Amino acid sequence: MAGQPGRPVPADEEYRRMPLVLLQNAVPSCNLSYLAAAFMVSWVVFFVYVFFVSRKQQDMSREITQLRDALEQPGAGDGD
Amino acid sequence: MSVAGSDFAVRVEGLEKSFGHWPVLWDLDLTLDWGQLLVLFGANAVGKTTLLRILSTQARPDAGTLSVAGYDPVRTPNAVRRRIGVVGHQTCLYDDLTCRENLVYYGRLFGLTDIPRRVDEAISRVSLGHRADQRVRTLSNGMQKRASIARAILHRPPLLLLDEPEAGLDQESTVMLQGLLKEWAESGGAAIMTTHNVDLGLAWGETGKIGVLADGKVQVQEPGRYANVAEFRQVLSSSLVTRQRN
Amino acid sequence: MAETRQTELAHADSRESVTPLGPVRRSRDLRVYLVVLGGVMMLADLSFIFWVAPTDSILGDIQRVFYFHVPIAVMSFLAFFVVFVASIVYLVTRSPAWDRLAQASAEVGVVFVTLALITGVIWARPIWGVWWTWEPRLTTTLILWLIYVAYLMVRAYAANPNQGARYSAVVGIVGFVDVPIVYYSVIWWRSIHPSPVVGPLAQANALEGTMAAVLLFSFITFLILFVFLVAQRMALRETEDRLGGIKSAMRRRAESVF
Amino acid sequence: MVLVWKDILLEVRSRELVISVLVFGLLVAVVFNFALDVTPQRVTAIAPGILWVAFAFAATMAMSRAFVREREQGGLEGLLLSPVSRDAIFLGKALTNLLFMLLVEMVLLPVFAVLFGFSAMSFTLIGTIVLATLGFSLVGTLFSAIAAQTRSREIMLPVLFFPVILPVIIGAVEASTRAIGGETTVGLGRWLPLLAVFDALFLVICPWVFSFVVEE
Repeated sequence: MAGQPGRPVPADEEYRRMPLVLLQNAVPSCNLSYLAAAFMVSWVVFFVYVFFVSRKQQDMSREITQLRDALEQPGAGDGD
Repeated sequence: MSVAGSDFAVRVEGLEKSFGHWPVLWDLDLTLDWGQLLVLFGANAVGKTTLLRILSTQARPDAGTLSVAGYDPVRTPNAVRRRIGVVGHQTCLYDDLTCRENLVYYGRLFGLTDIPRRVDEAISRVSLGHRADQRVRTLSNGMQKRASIARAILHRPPLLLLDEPEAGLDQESTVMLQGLLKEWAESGGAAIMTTHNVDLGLAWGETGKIGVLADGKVQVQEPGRYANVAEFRQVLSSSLVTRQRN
Repeated sequence: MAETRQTELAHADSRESVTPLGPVRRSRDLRVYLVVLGGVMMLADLSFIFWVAPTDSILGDIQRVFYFHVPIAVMSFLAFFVVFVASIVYLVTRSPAWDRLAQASAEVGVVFVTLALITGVIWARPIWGVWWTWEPRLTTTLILWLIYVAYLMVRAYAANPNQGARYSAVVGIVGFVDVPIVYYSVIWWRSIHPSPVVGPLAQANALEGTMAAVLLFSFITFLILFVFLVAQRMALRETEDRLGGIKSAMRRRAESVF
Repeated sequence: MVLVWKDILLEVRSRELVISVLVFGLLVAVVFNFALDVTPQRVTAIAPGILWVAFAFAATMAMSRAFVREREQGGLEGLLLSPVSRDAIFLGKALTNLLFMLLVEMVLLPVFAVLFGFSAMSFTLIGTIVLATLGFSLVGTLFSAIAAQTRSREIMLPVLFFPVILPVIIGAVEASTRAIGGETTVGLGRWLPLLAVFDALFLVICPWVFSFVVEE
């Protein structure tokens, strides 16, 4: 999986030394915004997913209860 | 025609089938003896085709025990396939091959010996001799249907399953088919056919059983129960009305 | 009349869960427990990531994405492994429970792998200077995403749910078997097409002790989150099936008797 | 095998499949020629890619056409009603697809060779084509059976087919690059086995899962 350490891949071998030089040219201080973005995106996606699943779950549970209620009323249970 | 080893042509107990949450058949019981013809009435979308597809190993039942020509269509499908002939809505013939080529192809799929003679027999049985070497594409619908019947009887199956075979057949072909089924039953075979056509079904069912598929199950009708033919016709016609479903 | 219907409905209902409320309530309790535990651990994990884990000397703060990115990616892999196993068991046994597991796990897996790609891209920008590089693990992850999106599509486009379950099981099996081959082919392909961009990662050198500990904690946190999501999704599918069961029982009743 | 005989006879009669796929393959070649501006210096780098893109697209088209033909008059239904094991049906269909694709490729290859100016006569190249096309036909036959039964079937086949077939495309392109470029065979020792492993794996899996696909 992307960017997983401790599991060196043969192909990576030849690049391993070069990046250190290049990376030191990058300025680490300005990348906090990227960090924030990554965390935000993760959280938003998780919450949206859970929200949709739960909402659908609730809708269906409600429908089940409605069907039950409809059937409990005498004479009203003709199956739609 | 070998019917040894099984007492019933078809025996179905507690068959259930649904497509997802759409129930089609439930608690369906059905028994058909050898030498019997069952005419099955039923409205559209009531499960006639599904029942035939299950019997012919094309669909898998959700529950129930089945025996078709003495074998279980789920566990030993190939044994069942060898013993049934199916005429469905589609002809199962290739447009760009001639009738004869189509039949030879199916004969080889069934591993028959003496294919040319069998093919000739089947073709003459459906009186298609003069057109046998034309491409299926060039034949009329009725003739294609006849070729399809020839395909179904090619391997001389003891059990025939016909799904609305009257569709597209002219008067002459219908008579031919009726004669064929009668002959089939007399020689110890069995057949199930579905139909929409009350007159036809009544005529064909005279020698056999008449059943109605509704409410997820088959109810076998005895004409004697009704006061006269007209009342019976009325009952059968009403079974063909498609009910409003939710 | 209404009473008989009701008993029949209760029957249709209870076929799914033997004692009507028991298992449902128990599974809900389990999910509540999971979400609370997961939430607490997630907060702890976040605090560890920001205050306990040392700032990477080379990469700077952005390296902290790593504690999210890697567990998410690994969980998606786990999810697809679950899909693979559940698909095989489903095809052999035809028990709907396994199909539910396969479906839930595939859907959660797609969510995870999407996040792995997004966080990967966000991480790549400041470090490699590009949003995307055809690096083996990224490429494999992208292919993985495509395969399992196809899995969900097959399920959605099938003619009926039974067919969808079988077809998607087939895709789940074929797709997973394909993954190692994709991985190796992409690695070999990459190794002969050196890209101008910096290759994979700078931290192949062993992780520092604290970092490893935080990463491990992150793994456990995401594992719990994963189990929760799958359980939640399966519960939804169970409700769907129960609703379907009730509706189909009602349809049977509604068929007027001939 | 009867199945292969029947399909070949059908094709001889109608000739629609091979011809349309051939034309399609040529179109891909021509379009890419303009899109990528192939100059003699870059031929070795680009031609294999174009070749395999054309072959892969042609393969999806051939497979979906082949299954549509089976469905038109219920030929597949008739096939499934005969007492032939599903494995044999799958292998028969896959073999037919393989033969058709090889036929198409054998015509396209010289045309490509002329258009892009490389030598097509190379045993490695032909071996690569056979191995890769086998992979195409195994996976393609399985997925076209699935796609044929679902809604929006035109899109389902490529969506299923391309991600799974990717290793074959990579392997085939790499192996062909070496074969065309006439370089040393370095690296071939890697790509041909990769294709072979892919074929072997799917030769086992596809017939097994196929029985579940045609169950209903």
